[in-house]
Amino acid sequence: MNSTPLKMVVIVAEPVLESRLVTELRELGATGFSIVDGRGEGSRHAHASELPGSNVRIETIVPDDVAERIMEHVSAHYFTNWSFIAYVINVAVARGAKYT
Amino acid sequence: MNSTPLKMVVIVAEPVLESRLVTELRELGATGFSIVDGRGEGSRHAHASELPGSNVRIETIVPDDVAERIMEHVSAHYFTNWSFIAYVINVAVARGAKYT
Amino acid sequence: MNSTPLKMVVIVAEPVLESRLVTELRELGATGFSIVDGRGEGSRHAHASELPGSNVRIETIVPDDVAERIMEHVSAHYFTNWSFIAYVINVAVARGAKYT
Amino acid sequence: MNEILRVNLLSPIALAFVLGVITRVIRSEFTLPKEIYQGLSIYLLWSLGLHGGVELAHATFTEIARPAGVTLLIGCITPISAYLTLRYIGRFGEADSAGIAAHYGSVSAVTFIAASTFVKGMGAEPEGFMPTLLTLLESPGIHIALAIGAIRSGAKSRPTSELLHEVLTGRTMILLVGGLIVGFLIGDKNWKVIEPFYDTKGAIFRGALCIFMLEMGILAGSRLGDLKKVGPFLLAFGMIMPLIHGALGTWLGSLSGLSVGGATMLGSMAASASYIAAPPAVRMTLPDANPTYYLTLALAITFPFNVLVGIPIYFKLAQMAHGVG
Amino acid sequence: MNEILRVNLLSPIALAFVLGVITRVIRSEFTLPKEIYQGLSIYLLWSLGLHGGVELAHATFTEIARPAGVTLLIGCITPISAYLTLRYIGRFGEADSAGIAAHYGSVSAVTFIAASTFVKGMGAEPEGFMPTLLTLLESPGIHIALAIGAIRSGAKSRPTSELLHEVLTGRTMILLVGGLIVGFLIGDKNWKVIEPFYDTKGAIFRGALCIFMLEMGILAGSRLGDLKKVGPFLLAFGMIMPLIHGALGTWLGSLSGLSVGGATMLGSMAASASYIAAPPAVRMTLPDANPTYYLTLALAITFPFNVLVGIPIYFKLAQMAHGVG
Amino acid sequence: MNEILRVNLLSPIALAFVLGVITRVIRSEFTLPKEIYQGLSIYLLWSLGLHGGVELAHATFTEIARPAGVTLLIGCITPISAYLTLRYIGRFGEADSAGIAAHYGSVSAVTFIAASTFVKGMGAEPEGFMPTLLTLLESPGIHIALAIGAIRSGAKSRPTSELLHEVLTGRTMILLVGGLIVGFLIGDKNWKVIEPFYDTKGAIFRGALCIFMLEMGILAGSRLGDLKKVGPFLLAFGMIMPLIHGALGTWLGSLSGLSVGGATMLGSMAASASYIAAPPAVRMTLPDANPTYYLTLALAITFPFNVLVGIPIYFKLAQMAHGVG
Ligand SMILES: Nc1ncnc2c1ncn2[C@@H]1O[C@H](COP(=O)(O)O)[C@@H](O)[C@H]1O
Ligand SMILES: Nc1ncnc2c1ncn2[C@@H]1O[C@H](COP(=O)(O)O)[C@@H](O)[C@H]1O
Ligand SMILES: Nc1ncnc2c1ncn2[C@@H]1O[C@H](COP(=O)(O)O)[C@@H](O)[C@H]1O
Ligand code: NA
Ligand code: NA
Ligand code: NA
Repeated sequence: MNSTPLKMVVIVAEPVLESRLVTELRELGATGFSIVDGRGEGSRHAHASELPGSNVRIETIVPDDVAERIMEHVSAHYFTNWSFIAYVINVAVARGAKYT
Repeated sequence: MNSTPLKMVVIVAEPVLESRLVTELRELGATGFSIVDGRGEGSRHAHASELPGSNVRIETIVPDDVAERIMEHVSAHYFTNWSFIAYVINVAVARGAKYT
Repeated sequence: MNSTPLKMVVIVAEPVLESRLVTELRELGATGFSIVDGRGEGSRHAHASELPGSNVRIETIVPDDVAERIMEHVSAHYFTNWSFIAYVINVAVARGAKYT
Repeated sequence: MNEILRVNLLSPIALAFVLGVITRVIRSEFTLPKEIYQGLSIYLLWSLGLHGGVELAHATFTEIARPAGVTLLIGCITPISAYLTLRYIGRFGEADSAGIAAHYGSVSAVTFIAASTFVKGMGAEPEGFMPTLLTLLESPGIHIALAIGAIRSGAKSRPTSELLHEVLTGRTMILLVGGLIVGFLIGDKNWKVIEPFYDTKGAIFRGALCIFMLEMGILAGSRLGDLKKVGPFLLAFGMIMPLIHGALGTWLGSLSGLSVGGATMLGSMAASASYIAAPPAVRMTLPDANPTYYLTLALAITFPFNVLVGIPIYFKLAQMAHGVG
Repeated sequence: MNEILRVNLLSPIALAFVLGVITRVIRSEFTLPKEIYQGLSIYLLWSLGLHGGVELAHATFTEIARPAGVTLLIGCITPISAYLTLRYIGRFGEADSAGIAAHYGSVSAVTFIAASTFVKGMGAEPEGFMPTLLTLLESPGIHIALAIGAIRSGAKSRPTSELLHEVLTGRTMILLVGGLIVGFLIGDKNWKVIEPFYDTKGAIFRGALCIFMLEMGILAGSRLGDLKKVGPFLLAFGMIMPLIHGALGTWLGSLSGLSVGGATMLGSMAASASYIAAPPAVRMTLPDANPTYYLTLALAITFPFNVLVGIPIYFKLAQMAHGVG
Repeated sequence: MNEILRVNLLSPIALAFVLGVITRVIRSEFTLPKEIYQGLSIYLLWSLGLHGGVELAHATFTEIARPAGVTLLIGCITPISAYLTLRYIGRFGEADSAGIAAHYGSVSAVTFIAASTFVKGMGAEPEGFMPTLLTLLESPGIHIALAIGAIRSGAKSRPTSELLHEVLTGRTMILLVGGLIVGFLIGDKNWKVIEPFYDTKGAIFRGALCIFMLEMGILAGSRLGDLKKVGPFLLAFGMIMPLIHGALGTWLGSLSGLSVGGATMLGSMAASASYIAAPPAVRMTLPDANPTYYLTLALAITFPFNVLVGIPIYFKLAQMAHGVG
């Protein structure tokens, strides 16, 4: 079947950021997102959650340019002060139109 | 070490579909699957869950042809009426035999 | 923006292994990890958890050589006796330095 | 009547529900953890079953026979009346009409609990076997409505055996039917030991119910936005259909020999729309029925309507049917 | 005094907390499921609100007016005193000073509960409207401290409307304020039915509190490692600031006409540092303030200090202010 | 005897367990949320510890000394008897034999609770310090069996210090030992306040136990499919080994001076197989032991066997050992 190559931006961040990030992703052009709750550890340790180490994992499948924009946005606004990582994975989706 | 390139099909769908999808994946040739509960939003909004937005994320690592079949199957049966997305990621596994 | 290609090693295993795996990942050179709880089924069925099928999904983003080491380590120590899978995905991260 | 309404609106469960709705209206992100919400509903249904089973052991077959009969009758009438109204007056499609009808043909256990709390508060002790009637009303309506939908929409209907199994082994049925049997078997001596924990008139049950209603309010509130999507007809349907089914249930209940309290509860059951058992069953069987319609109706319109004003009305009707009050 | 301390240290909630800390010290992986912990805190706050609302219905405006006034006054003084101490004595940066001050300007509901359990155990029944004061003290301090921080650190402060909404619609406010209103409206008859479940002097409330305190101890214990990170000044600050705020609160409370029990509780509130409402608000508004500082202070230093030794001290002070004991 | 069996089979907890099994047999997807299940087990263990601690404060050392001694003796005998039976009669490998033996050498807290509920129901009040014996029996057997396994299977055994730490800081030990200490310290005055919530003879404890047993039944039921995998020998082992250990425990208990109730409970402990503490310890130490064997045995065979028929038998034996009944 014909599948479309797209980018999936994955963000792992402090739970307190969830609603703000979701709004910003929409503004930057994402048509949707999937979230799971998790936990983890990185180079920075503390963050402002009652339960140390808990985080949210936000996935959004978007066209290349939107992925670009999102990565630039989060690098600029979240890397300095927050427990935050972001990475991009190549995915192939059915129904490419759904994501633009 | 020698690793095998395979496909990972990821499905994010309404929780009510879980058991049916799992059965169908097995029938289509998947040797296993991993599931996490999550939430999300997309272009369609409603679905039949007491708790709006909750979904399940089903991952299955399979050979290319099985991935093909799965994508075709779900495109045909679930895209019209369901809160449902499916995408494919290239993965490299150890113990390739386990997945065929 | 400039992004760095890295590997993400994903391990899905019995919950009882979590703390041991996390320690070993650090020893093998991982600078962090993300975990979500899930469930699943594979070729082997039983494992020693009160709740059959529950597992943990551990993601760690690392340089190629560390990914190599991790895959070799887990293949050697966990594949025989445990409900365990491990696979590698190519990712592009911002702030590559964070992961080395 | 006004007095009865006032009393009901100032009950802890009504107020907790309203608070929940307000929580959403002011866009608070507060909500109960999913697992706590499920845990509470398990406790409530299980208590309902156990207590009902204990009381059932005290009832005679003849007492139950006629009420049970009319309950099944209601289970056959309500899905059809709802379907016809939606299909021919509302001009909705086969799938939507049948899908919504399945919800009104079944019953909401929480409405049942609210009704029993209300009538007991009014001093109109209902029959002890009411939970048994609840289990009888749970599934027939769903099957009838979905059968209609499957046939008429010519949807390649999934094996009804599968549907049957799904509904009969769902959370509600397991806990209610299972609880009834266990309660029936343990006997009064065992019951006495655990009664304070499971007594559906007790502080723990009612206290837990308040917290549950708070979350129900939050769930209903989070669907308020969909109210405009459902349009004026369904909005009216969500309040008038319950009144009709409620009156029917109360009347048939009284005829079958139920007390004022019992008739009120049967009326409330008939008037209620299922939002636990029906939605997944409908979703799987009639995927092209719009979930926004049936979920918004059941959760955000009919449930609050019954809990806040419906139940007191059915109570009044029951009193009239009994020539009292 | 020693006797009072001993009694407090041997109370179930103090011991449960200590056990929780030990659990971490011996590196046990045991912990309550997150959802259970949240469910317990919801139950405790909701009970607090409901019971408080019922009692509020019995209070007259004049009784409450002056205590309410001093409570708001405390809400304005404590964030500033904390800020100045940190900024000019501790030489901390703007963000950290303001961020920490926001926690001490607000209040910890669990400390409130521990205090009420303690004074009731001491036979010093506090005023029924104390939970109302708790809600008054919750948010002003946070806003004042964050305003200072935003202005002075010149941080492109986020819309205060957003912050305001966030704090006012948080879990604590919804459950406390909501509970107060519901409790106020239901009336004694309804309350009697659910009282055993929600009574803040009852076995269920206190039993649940023990389990909650066990987890609180685990959470505090898992931050022990951070104690060295915060350094000697904050360590001292975490125990001396509460003493000062506690003395102030107790004294003002007594002046305003509160009983020994009530004054002790107001003192405990003033002395406490919020760890539910404040952290996320600070995190979002002053992201460059170090969370390790304020979370370790609130959870691992000030909370245990108040629960274990602070509250009995404020009680003693209240007795002195009243010229008793 | 039949009468005793009937009474036991009609107890709420037995019936709840059976209902849970049936739920799986009819392939229902119903199950308790994991967090609720864990929350319940935490509450049950914690209550057990607290209540046990309160009673322990009333016991004298001399009363406990001999029962404690035989308990430790049982902790040394049962893992060895189980190991030898499996290795030399059942011809199982070193790892499987030792792995399974670790389960039978330890104890199931829920079986303990079921036994105490049963004997109290029979009017045979057991000694107050039984929970103390439970904690003594928890870990020795695991260590002995795993030591045997590690040595004989020559597995590069992991540091025993690690294993020791793992078992001693597990959920069960923390809550039981911690609860014992807290209960021991708080004194009767504090206990009275929280007793209705924690009383192991009370309605809340027993009510919660029913819901827990329902899920236990579901867990056992979901392993029924594995029964054929374990084969006839283990099937028999899972019922005969408990009888032997149960008889031994009851007899030694009576010798040590325990009452009929106490001896029955010690017998039930000896007969029970751990399914919380043992599985992870065995899994980590002897990874090549087949989990299907030990989990199916402990959960799906021995646990139901003891709860449904074993406990009444040990009770009868205890009566005989005491020359009564
Ligand atoms: N190398 C890594 N691989 C996977 N996840 C990571 C890694 N580093 C950090 N994380 C995740 O990102 C979150 C924030 O990381 P940090 O900002 O380093 O505290 C952590 O809680 C982890 O969940
Ligand atoms: N662009 C996207 N990126 C990631 N997840 C998505 C995206 N769009 C939809 N989803 C997920 O797929 C589910 C169904 O989407 P929809 O069918 O649009 O309602 C949503 O609940 C999301 O969890
Ligand atoms: N083909 C697969 N795709 C995705 N996940 C799998 C697959 N096979 C196994 N798993 C996961 O790995 C865990 C262990 O697999 P196994 O060792 O086969 O029991 C299972 O619980 C699944 O969560
Ligand atoms: Na109905
Ligand atoms: Na304060
Ligand atoms: Na044993």
